[in-house]
Amino acid sequence: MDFLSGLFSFLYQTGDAFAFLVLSACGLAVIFGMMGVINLAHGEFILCGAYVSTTAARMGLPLPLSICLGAIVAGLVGMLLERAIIRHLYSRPLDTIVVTWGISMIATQGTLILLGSSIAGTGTPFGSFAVGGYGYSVYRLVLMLAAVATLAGLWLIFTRTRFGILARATIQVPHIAEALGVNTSLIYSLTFGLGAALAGLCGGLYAPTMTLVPTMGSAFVVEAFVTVVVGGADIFLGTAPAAAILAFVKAGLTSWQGQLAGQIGLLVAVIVVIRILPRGLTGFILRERA
Amino acid sequence: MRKEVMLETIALRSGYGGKPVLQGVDMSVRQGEIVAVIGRNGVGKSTLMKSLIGLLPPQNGSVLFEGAEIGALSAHRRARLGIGYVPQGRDVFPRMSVVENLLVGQSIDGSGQADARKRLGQIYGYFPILEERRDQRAGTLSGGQQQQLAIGRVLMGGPSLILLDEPSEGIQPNIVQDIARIMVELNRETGITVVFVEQNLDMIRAMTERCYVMDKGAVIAEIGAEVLQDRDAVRRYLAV
Amino acid sequence: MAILQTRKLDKWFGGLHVTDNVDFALEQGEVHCLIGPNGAGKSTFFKLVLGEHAPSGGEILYDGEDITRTKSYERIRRGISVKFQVPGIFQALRVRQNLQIALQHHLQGASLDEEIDRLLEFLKLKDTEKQLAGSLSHGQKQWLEIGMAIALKPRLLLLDEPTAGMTPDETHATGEMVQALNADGVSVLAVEHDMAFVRQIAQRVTVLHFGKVFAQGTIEEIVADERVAAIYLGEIHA
Amino acid sequence: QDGEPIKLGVLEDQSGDFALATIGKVHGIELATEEINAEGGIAGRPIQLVTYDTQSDNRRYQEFMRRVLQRDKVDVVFAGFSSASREAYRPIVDQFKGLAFYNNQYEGGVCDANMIVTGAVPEQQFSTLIPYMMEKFGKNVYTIAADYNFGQISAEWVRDIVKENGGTMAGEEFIPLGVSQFSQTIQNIQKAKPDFLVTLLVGTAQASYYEQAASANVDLPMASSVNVGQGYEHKRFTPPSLANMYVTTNWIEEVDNPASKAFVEKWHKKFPDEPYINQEAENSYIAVYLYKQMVERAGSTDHDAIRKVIAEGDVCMDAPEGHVCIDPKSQHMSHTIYLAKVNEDHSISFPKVWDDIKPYWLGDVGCDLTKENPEAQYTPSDNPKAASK
Amino acid sequence: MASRNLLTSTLGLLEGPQTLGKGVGFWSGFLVVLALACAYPLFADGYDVGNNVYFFNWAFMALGLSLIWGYGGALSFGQTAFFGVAGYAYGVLTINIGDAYGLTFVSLIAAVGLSALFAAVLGYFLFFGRISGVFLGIVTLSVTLVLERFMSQTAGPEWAIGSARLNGFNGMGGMPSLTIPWPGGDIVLYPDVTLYYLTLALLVIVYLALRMLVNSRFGNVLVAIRENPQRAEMLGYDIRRYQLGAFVVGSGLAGLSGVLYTAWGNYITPSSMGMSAAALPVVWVAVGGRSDLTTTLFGTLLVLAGFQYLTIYGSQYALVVMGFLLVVTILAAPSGIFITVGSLFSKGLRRRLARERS
Ligand SMILES: Nc1ncnc2c1ncn2[C@@H]1O[C@H](COP(=O)(O)OP(=O)(O)OP(=O)(O)O)[C@@H](O)[C@H]1O
Ligand SMILES: Nc1ncnc2c1ncn2[C@@H]1O[C@H](COP(=O)(O)OP(=O)(O)OP(=O)(O)O)[C@@H](O)[C@H]1O
Ligand SMILES: NC(N)=O
Ligand SMILES: [Mg+2]
Ligand SMILES: [Mg+2]
Repeated sequence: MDFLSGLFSFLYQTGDAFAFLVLSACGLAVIFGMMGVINLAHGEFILCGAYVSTTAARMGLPLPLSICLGAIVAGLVGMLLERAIIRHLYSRPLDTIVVTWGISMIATQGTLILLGSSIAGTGTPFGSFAVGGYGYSVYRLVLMLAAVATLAGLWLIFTRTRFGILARATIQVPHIAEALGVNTSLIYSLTFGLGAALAGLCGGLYAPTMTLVPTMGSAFVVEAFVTVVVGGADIFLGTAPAAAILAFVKAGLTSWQGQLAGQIGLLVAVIVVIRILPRGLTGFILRERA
Repeated sequence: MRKEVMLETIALRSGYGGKPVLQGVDMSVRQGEIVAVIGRNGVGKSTLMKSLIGLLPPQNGSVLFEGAEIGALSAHRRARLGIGYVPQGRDVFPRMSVVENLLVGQSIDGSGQADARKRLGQIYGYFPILEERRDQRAGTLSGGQQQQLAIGRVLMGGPSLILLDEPSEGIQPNIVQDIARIMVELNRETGITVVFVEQNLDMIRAMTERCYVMDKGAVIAEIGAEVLQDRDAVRRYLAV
Repeated sequence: MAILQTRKLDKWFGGLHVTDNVDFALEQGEVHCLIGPNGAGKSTFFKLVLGEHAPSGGEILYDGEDITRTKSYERIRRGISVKFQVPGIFQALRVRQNLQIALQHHLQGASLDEEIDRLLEFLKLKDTEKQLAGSLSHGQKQWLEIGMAIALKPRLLLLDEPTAGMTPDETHATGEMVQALNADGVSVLAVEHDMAFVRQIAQRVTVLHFGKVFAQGTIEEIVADERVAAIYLGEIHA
Repeated sequence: QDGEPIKLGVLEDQSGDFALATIGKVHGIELATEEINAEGGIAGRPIQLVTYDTQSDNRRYQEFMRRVLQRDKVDVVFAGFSSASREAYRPIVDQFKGLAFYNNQYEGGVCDANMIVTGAVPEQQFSTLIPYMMEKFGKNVYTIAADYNFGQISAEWVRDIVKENGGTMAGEEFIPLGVSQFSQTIQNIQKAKPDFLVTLLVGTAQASYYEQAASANVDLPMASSVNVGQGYEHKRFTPPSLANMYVTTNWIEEVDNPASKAFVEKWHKKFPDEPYINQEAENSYIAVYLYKQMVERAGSTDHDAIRKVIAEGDVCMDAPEGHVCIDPKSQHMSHTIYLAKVNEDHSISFPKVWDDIKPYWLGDVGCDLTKENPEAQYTPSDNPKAASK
Repeated sequence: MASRNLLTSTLGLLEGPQTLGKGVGFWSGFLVVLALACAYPLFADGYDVGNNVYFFNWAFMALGLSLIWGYGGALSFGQTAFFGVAGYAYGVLTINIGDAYGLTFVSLIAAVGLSALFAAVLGYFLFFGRISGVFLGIVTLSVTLVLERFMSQTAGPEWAIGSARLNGFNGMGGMPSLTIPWPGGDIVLYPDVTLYYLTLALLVIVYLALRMLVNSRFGNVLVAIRENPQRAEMLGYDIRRYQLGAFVVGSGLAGLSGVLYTAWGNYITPSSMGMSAAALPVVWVAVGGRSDLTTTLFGTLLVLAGFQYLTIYGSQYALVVMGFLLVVTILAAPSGIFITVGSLFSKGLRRRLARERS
């Protein structure tokens, strides 16, 4: 019994870290992993999702709908930004660092100016359950499920739908996709919008568990980038195992040596994995399969 | 039985940034015709093809497709009119599988899934290696395999006009012959119009009776079957 | 003596046996053509010789020395040089700088400039010397890459489809260049699908098929071989 | 001289991570300044504010501290929220022999004659809070603290006080700044089964702890020296995630006395959008009045003259929180300490108030700015007394 | 004779295909700018002089990043790691050995050396492990974040090296400024005129030396690696060595920035290795135009001064305006602000711009 509750606890912690990494990373996996746009404003899309969903929930919309609304608004904002700014930069992806950094500054400070230094939260729904004498949050199980569902959904979209195929084609060789009749400009908008919406979804999902302040996005950014990059070129192959490995390391070290060890361990794991697999996990998986 | 003019350029000028390459190209291709474009390195053949499909905006002059001006249309709109383009250097989507590459080509006519299966079967018939390597990432195909994929890809969209930029490049001799045969067959069966840039005289001869010669960004001659039969005559056109 | 030799050279990509126990020898001073169907493993063979890919088995000898584990750049320094199938040039640098980077190994100062000029002339790229290499036409890129390969003054030159996209005259000129280099003692191994070119330069031809040596001999012997015609050449050359 | 404005530099974070807690500090200074100027200024000289937004960035403190001292030539500067920002600018203040007010609660220990500190320090917040909690809830204590100077030193204080009072530490955990996920920490706490929890969490990310702990049903009394008073979490979070938390603060806007009520009222009149007036806002407000008093008594803004006034030991005033005085040895301030309790519905009650708690610790360990100026920061393990032992 | 040849050919490297600006026009411009910079303290007050020294401090890190990223194509997101290591090293050394006898300068050299050594070890691990592209960016970022998180928790008394307390997140202070030994009283280089000239001299030396480096054979190869590493290797270059070389030099310069910054403000903090600190050099370099030393240098100074100006006068809108300016600059000036603006006036730049646009 003690062993079982210990095991449950470890799985819960790993699953919790996994959910955080996956949900943080998914939007970035699309925008950075697929489109090559180094999106330093990723955290601000998360912020957008969190603020919109919280506001909607406080106005009485049911939480699941509020979260979807957060994702949708973030997605629309993403499409708008893509149209206005990002699309001019596909040929020089490195410049997106500066632009998205600028966007992030505008968004964070703009939020502070317009909405003040914080907004009230909604509280975490669903309460708790107990295993082996410890209380656990039910909502965090929901987050884990949401992470798995998001991964599956993305995989389906990108490998099983026509949009997914056209999106990947557009991003790999845009001018040829265009010459083959693909409306690449629409595809770019939709893809960027999808990435932004996923970030918004992350924000909406985590909003009930966090402090809502204009700088809250920064809590996600490093983890997101690290997960996507460790995953490697093929985000659908790479992101899930990357998140799993990093979550395992982080949860293990955190429970063994505390939060600092978990944080540093995560980063060291990143360095080690990339050193062993210089093309990320994807490179490794593909070599095994090909 | 004169057929309608399908594709026509009038004093077409285009180029890269400030640098003009095409200096007023006039050509005209009739429905159901197969026409070759030849010329030395760097005279602007690929530039012409890119201007036809719309990857380069015209700086001047016009491009007419089935009588309508298409010079202002973006590439994907032109493609959807039924123009297929096989670029020089193949440009397959490297991190997508062979089938996925083929499916992208469908956008030319935006057809549905049912049709896709039939077309795939047809293309696998032309290029059996593509079926064999259906799930291999295109970037790891050999050069010639990629070229076959690039050709198969536009055929997926069932275009009515196809622009081929050096289709024989990197392809083994017997498949070059196959490709020439396939094009001629398709042309006969479906009436597809073909404009192709090529250096391989055997392929040119196998496919067409009419050929534009380009130099310094302009069409300098148009030659017919008799001249094409004469290797040395063609060479003279291509010499400096 | 063989300048390049492989013994039981083997390469797998996952389940695909791309190079299958290849025993091959290129004699010193020889011009040798490697032909074979698409996907036969010709380019892969080059990449193995250059150390781009690590072989799954077997060994590679250069000048009698085992170079199977030697680093790529070290192989180049020992006198191997290559033009790839897909042109590999420095796209954002000017044509002149491309050549300079190749030539600065053994030249500097005024003699470097002279040699660059000479090469540009020879490659018919003089007009484009200030252009970015990425803006060259496909054929011009091929020339440039050939130029970079020979600028290294190699003892063994590997050419992967050097004449793709060239007019017959240009192809012929390339053949003459190869012969000139060969006359200076450079050994050449070329992959080509253009039989006219193979005819022009090859002293010996090896046919690769499914990663194995399928046939070997003079061009006449190969062209006469019905099996080669069946898998590769088709009716025109038969 | 006469009628010339007195320049008061203000370096506070109006944007970035800390803005939440510090915008109010600027407002406090502005409010006091307005009042003082309306009454004729300091000895007839109006106060002129020179304000820069330091953007929660230590480098901006360095840039602007040089600017206010060298270019704007301010007479005094009120600067800094995080201790790191204070340490960033302190060498510059020392170099130019400036005079800086640090109006923030912190880990304590700054022994520097060029600094005056009006915020609360550990001996004021912990020697009151911890014994109270131990008596009320039990002697087994668990601390979670931000993993940096403030958290570590505060945790050391808690540990020492728990020991002195015969209690035990059920556990101690340090959380790196910026961490926002607490599942493991929550479990560790549940495993240790303490009688109460001391939370020394800093920054907006770490505040996420409360919501997460509540949803995992961690039902423990909590004690803190930073929350509520600084980050007004009870206003921002949904009840009852902060219920049963006890905080020692030298003032918050719920403090229920006439002076305090009047203060809150005039504040909200001037800044109707202020979400909350926290203790640092009040400290900043007080500081302007204290400075006024010092200058008027010294007859000039000269630092040596001001320090002579401080040395007299009676720079005191009646503030919204109660009577406060500047301690000559440490140049820190005595405080009225309120024990604020967060109820189920996140309303606040005050079970206990301690009057006039002095900032005695620095003096005890050998800091005496009336005699010498080491320009240093001492810690419980690193101070003249510890060294001489 | 031979040595003279060597000299002229070395000086010849001051201009070349890898750097903007050549000929009499450019160098007279250079001298004018230099003269203005030298005369500046005569007209400016102490604050401005010291503030400019502060701006100069960062320029070294930017130039180093330009070498690594702009020229070598390796985006290091962790230059601040070397900045921090050198800053802390300077602090630890000087606090322990003091500031007499020019020991601060010994410490400066040792600290820069230490950061270069650290870069050599890390770079060996990275480049010889064939890590490139975004992977390199993330690994370097991770390294700097590890250092930041580690240093943040060193508040306790056990974290001391000799008599130097690391002092955690609050940062390490109390190290002396650079000090020149002088008969009759050492000269302490506070952020003032003497420090200004010293830093300016260093900056000019580093700038010119880097120009020579990138126009040399080494620079050619570095640029070649950026364009096509596989081709560069197939020309017989051991690309890993060249990348490592650039990385060590560039990181050493980041280290120099770290030392100068630490000595300037007598303070170094873990947050100088954090996420937002790490992004800043990338922003400076990109705004100016990363693939040229001159534009990098001026871009960095422009962004630093511009942002400070905005912060002074922009109140809480400063960050919004900065963000807006960054976005507009990058959109309107694809090859960096200087090349784009310069191309309005100069034909050469116009051509370069057209090239980069296409
Ligand atoms: N992207 C580009 N930017 C600038 N100039 C270019 C670009 N692409 C091609 N050019 C120039 O345009 C001219 C024509 O090139 P094009 O590719 O059309 O030649 P081509 O006839 O197809 O030659 P090849 O037979 O070698 O493929 C050449 O001089 C080339 O240098
Ligand atoms: N990285 C890889 N992963 C998987 N398969 C590969 C990889 N590289 C090459 N192949 C396969 O190995 C085979 C040999 O390829 P290679 O490029 O050597 O052929 P080739 O003889 O040069 O053909 P071509 O004449 O078309 O250039 C092909 O079937 C190709 O699909
Ligand atoms: N001073 C503080 N709370 O850092
Ligand atoms: Mg071409
Ligand atoms: Mg090949």
